[in-house]
Amino acid sequence: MTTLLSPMVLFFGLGALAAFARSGLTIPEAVGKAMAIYLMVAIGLKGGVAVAAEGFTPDLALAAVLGLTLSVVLPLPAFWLVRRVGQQSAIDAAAIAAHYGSVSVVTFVAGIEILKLAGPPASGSMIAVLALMETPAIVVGLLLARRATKAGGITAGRILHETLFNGSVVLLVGSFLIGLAVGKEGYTQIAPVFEAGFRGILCLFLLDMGLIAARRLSETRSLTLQLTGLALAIPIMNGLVGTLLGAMTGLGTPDAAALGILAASASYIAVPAAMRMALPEANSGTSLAMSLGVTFPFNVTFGIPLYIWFARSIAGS
Amino acid sequence: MTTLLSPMVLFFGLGALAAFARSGLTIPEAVGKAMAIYLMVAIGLKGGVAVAAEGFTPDLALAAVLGLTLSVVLPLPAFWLVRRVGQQSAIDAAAIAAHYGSVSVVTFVAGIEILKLAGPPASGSMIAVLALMETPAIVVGLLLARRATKAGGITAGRILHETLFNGSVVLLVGSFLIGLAVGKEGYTQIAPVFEAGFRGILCLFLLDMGLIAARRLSETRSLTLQLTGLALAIPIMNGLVGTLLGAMTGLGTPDAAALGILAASASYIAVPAAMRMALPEANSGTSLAMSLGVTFPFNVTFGIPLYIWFARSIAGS
Amino acid sequence: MTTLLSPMVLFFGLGALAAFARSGLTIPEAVGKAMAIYLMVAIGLKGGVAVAAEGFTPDLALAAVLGLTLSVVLPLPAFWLVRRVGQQSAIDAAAIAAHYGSVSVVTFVAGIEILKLAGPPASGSMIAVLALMETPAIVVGLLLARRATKAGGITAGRILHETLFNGSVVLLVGSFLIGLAVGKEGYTQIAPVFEAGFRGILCLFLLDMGLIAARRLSETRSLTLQLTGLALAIPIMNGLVGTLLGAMTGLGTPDAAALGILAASASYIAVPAAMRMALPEANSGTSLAMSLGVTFPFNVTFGIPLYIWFARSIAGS
Amino acid sequence: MNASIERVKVEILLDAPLCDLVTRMVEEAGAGGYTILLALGGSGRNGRWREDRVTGADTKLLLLAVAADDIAEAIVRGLEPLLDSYRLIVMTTRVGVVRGDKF
Amino acid sequence: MNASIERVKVEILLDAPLCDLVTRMVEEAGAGGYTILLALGGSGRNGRWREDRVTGADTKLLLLAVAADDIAEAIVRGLEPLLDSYRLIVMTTRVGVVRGDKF
Amino acid sequence: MNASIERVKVEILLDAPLCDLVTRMVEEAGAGGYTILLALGGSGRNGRWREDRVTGADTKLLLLAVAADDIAEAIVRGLEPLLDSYRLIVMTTRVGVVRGDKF
Ligand SMILES: Nc1ncnc2c1ncn2[C@@H]1O[C@H](COP(=O)(O)O)[C@@H](O)[C@H]1O
Ligand SMILES: Nc1ncnc2c1ncn2[C@@H]1O[C@H](COP(=O)(O)O)[C@@H](O)[C@H]1O
Ligand SMILES: Nc1ncnc2c1ncn2[C@@H]1O[C@H](COP(=O)(O)O)[C@@H](O)[C@H]1O
Ligand code: NA
Ligand code: NA
Ligand code: NA
Repeated sequence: MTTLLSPMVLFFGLGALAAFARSGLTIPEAVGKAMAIYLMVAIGLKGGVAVAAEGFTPDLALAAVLGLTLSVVLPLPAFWLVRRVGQQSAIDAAAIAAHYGSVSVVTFVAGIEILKLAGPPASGSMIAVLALMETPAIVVGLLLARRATKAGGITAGRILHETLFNGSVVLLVGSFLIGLAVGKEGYTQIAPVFEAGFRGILCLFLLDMGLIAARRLSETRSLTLQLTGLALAIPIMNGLVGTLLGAMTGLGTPDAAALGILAASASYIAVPAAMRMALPEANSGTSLAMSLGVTFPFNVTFGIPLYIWFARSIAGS
Repeated sequence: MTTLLSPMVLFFGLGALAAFARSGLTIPEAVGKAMAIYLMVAIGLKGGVAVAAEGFTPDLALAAVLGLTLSVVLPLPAFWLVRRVGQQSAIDAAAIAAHYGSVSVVTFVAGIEILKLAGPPASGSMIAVLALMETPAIVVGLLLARRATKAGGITAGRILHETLFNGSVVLLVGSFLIGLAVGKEGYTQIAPVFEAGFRGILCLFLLDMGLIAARRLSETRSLTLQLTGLALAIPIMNGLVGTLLGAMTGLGTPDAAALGILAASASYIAVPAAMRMALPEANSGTSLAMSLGVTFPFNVTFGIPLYIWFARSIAGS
Repeated sequence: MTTLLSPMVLFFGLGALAAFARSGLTIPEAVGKAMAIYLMVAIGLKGGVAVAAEGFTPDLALAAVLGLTLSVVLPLPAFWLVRRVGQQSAIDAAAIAAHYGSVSVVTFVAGIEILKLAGPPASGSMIAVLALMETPAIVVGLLLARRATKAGGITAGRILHETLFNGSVVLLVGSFLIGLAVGKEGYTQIAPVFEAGFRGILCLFLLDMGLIAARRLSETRSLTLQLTGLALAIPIMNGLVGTLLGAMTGLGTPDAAALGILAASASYIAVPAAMRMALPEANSGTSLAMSLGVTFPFNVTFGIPLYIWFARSIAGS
Repeated sequence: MNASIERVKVEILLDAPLCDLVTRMVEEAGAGGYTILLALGGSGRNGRWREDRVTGADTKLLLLAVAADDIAEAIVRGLEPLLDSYRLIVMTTRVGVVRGDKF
Repeated sequence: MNASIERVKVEILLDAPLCDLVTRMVEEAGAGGYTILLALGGSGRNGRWREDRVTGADTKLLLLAVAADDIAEAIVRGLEPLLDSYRLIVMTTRVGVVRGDKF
Repeated sequence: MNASIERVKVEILLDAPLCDLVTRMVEEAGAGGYTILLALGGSGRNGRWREDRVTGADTKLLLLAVAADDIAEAIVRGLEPLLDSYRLIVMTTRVGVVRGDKF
């Protein structure tokens, strides 16, 4: 599979190898954050400019409804599996389920690039779907934990606010709207930074992610065989369901693949922060080891090509 | 007004909105500093390369004299207004006056770009004027405070040194001289980074500035209605005076506008640091809330277009 | 000499001047590290892509053998000189000798660029030689210190691991292999960041290095006149020996110059870290003041042009 | 040290997402101020962590507030319900301060 | 702790622009060394602040010097004139140190 | 402070390259955890240094571990052989902690 030899995946692998070899290589946190901000602004802008050109299509509304539905529904089987197969407490299972219902921006960006390398790209409006899918799973997770989130005086409203206005949502949505407002002509004047630089920066960012994911994996103490299995099975299941749903309801093939990638991706930024406040008793080590240590690397290497292949197979049939 | 819809202003607005919505979005300090360094080196280089091509013109000498004069004179009405209208102590008023006599590099850079979008650009030598205007107002401010700056053994010489050799002056002047030395051919080999990237980076930097200015505004405790009014009135007054002075003495229209932008801009980096040492009793919260929280956003959104419009109106009349 | 007026050298000088003038200019550590990572990835990738095109030539094997030999042999005269002329203890002399046997990535990168400005470039495979030369001198240095490295339970294996897998070796070798794997076509998609940006970033990085080297020099307390002399004499000697060896054994002129630059360069990242663990009694102030404060600036300004001139002179004779 | 008055330094090690909550509680207990430092890494029952995580969720901060005895006690008492669920670490030390009237 | 000797840890919270001045005074008081940490944010009578300000003017640092009693006292006495105008916070704590001869 | 138990706070100032070694020793001494802060600069017998060095070799860290008396003593004893050659600084302070059972 040629995507495995793309520079992006190779840099991810280099980072992981460096971490496993206990190399001294580290990328300062400020630099990692800077790259993440750059990627989110770039992807938001491009999405907005694309939608400014395409206009709001019925497909966008459809994709939005599908995304929201998935984000609400997908935590349920994940919760059940983590309780039964993973043998976790209700609170831990709820926290993990929220991670898998929500999405990972980086997985999405990597997926969009791999899609583009392999054929027609997803439409710009999928960025809006990405933003819509960040939050609902958190609410579902809290409901699954069957408790009012009032620990230490933190109200549900507070947590909702933190999640809706977390940095990545604001950046994505804001840049999307700016792209929409300035359109192609306005974008041209600032495009060099966001166009020419994009893939190179993504490589360096994935190098960092490889380091971080592998370190998370090797420092964790709470990952059982069952949980590792689930961290592979749940994204595959979610990815195939997302892709299928997109294809069946009439999204184009690339958009169906993108929806699959979103469904398969697991949050490791927004959801952990929300859970740390709302479900402090949940073991954040377990959920992060699963989403960041296992699911993320799997998606970047094998998962994304699988969902793309699946989307094409359905379309071709 | 089309400049309000330029990506730069929109990103500034996004940052401000994110801060007011109490979003978790932050840009690491190291990254903000890196962007500031990049912008100063880029603008210094470009100025130097431009002057290497244009040669030293009488206009440059004229602009330098005008800039120095403004930086010495403008603190005086500001001091008077802040004492009378703003009801501040002499020391606080002196510190605030120094902020308004000095200049803001970021306002200048934003102004230069907005000028360029709207018509003929300012000449490269205005960067030298910018550097000249950083320091004199500090000295005037200290004289206005009517006290020898000897608090805690800090001598006047020490403060002057700190101000003359502060990071941004060194970077601007140094890069200007390097640009002058290497000229167009030498610049070509390093130009891609400083040319193609410039506006995109400026967008990201203004996003950060929006966050910072809005946070400053919402966390301040010392901003009265009168001070807010002055933080709008003083830059308008200074901007119009600077533009008029430039136009009357025969600077070209873009350079007169640039001089107005410099006069209108208020320092929020070099002067606060100098005041912290020389006038520690002055309330730095007040002066920063005015210059960074009110004047800077005003200039970036409404002020700069106003001064440009004014320069053109005079020229056209 | 035109290279002294290249923007890279001028920015290095600006940084040094800013530090000597006790300017407040600082570049955040995270940003310096980010630029170093960028430069190492870029140079590794380019090297790998070049070797993918050129193929593994006998010249590469020859250069590798020469580099390894130099790294093992060069610490010996340095040790002897530092003991006799520099009057240092055996342990300090061994630590210093290790610095001079090993290499500096930044000196190499600056050298490669100056070579390129001046004529035909060095071949991509010299990056592999750079990586090979980082470690052996450390082992020789420890042998020269004539003691088992078991201070505080740190084993020799541990130190070797730390050195072989230190961040810069991993980045250089890893990027080199990725460049080799993806070849020219794979590289094209990520090239803009690593090509267009390279020299501009190198300028900013050398600005930072100028600051750091000059501060190191002005804050040191242990640099005698003799040691300063050695910090100039050893690189000149090593540089000429390396160039001569390359030319005599039949490396092309640019590669001979590159080998000279490697031999002349002194480590200031990998070796100090290794010595801090293995020879904690050694005075790290002395060795860093020599390699970073004296040798590095000398090489960037005068040394590199000297070794290039020498390589050309031999070839022309 | 003659000019020095005894006060209590309260040090709280906390997760970054809790920063707003904890600072609000410190202010409500009556502290005149506080200062926050960033932790770079650490280790505890939940394993090792370092700062260079993308996931800011487990960045740790060290909050430090100098206060009079009664206010320090109020801070600690206020935090007590959070200690177990949020795994905070709270330390108190007697320190000498100058300008003691300030706290 | 048997091997341990009592010394004084002086902690000074200061604004970044004052760093040169304060370190000079600490050295003049006879301290053998000091270490500086960066503060990330805080709150006091002048409102809240965080590190991600462009304006380095209100970055705060925490300087920490371990010293013998007399030197610690000299440090504190030397700083006293600055305390009010520069709004420094100075804390002293008795600590046990090993290698006490060093300080 | 009624709910508070006395423990020892051990603070170790160390060079970054020694971090792995020292944390291993702290863990072996039985400490339940530790936290690391980054130092920004300092000065000692070997001159001044600041964090913005490329050469991470002289970045300094401040490790902080709260522990029961016997464990704190074990930490200090374990480090003693390293103190001189690696120029570590080790401080111990008695602190009050809540959740004392944790340490
Ligand atoms: N009681 C306190 N404990 C710890 N830090 C404080 C305290 N009071 C003030 N500070 C710090 O000192 C800075 C300036 O305080 P102030 O002069 O009161 O505005 C604050 O922003 C805090 O970082
Ligand atoms: N008395 C002290 N108090 C606090 N930190 C110190 C002290 N002495 C040394 N240090 C720190 O330890 C580092 C190494 O000290 P030295 O081994 O004396 O060069 C210095 O750079 C300081 O950061
Ligand atoms: N005894 C301790 N001393 C200092 N820091 C600690 C200690 N125990 C835990 N920590 C810090 O608190 C964090 C969470 O601890 P834990 O809840 O035990 O995983 C750790 O990662 C450490 O940074
Ligand atoms: Na998902
Ligand atoms: Na002004
Ligand atoms: Na060498």
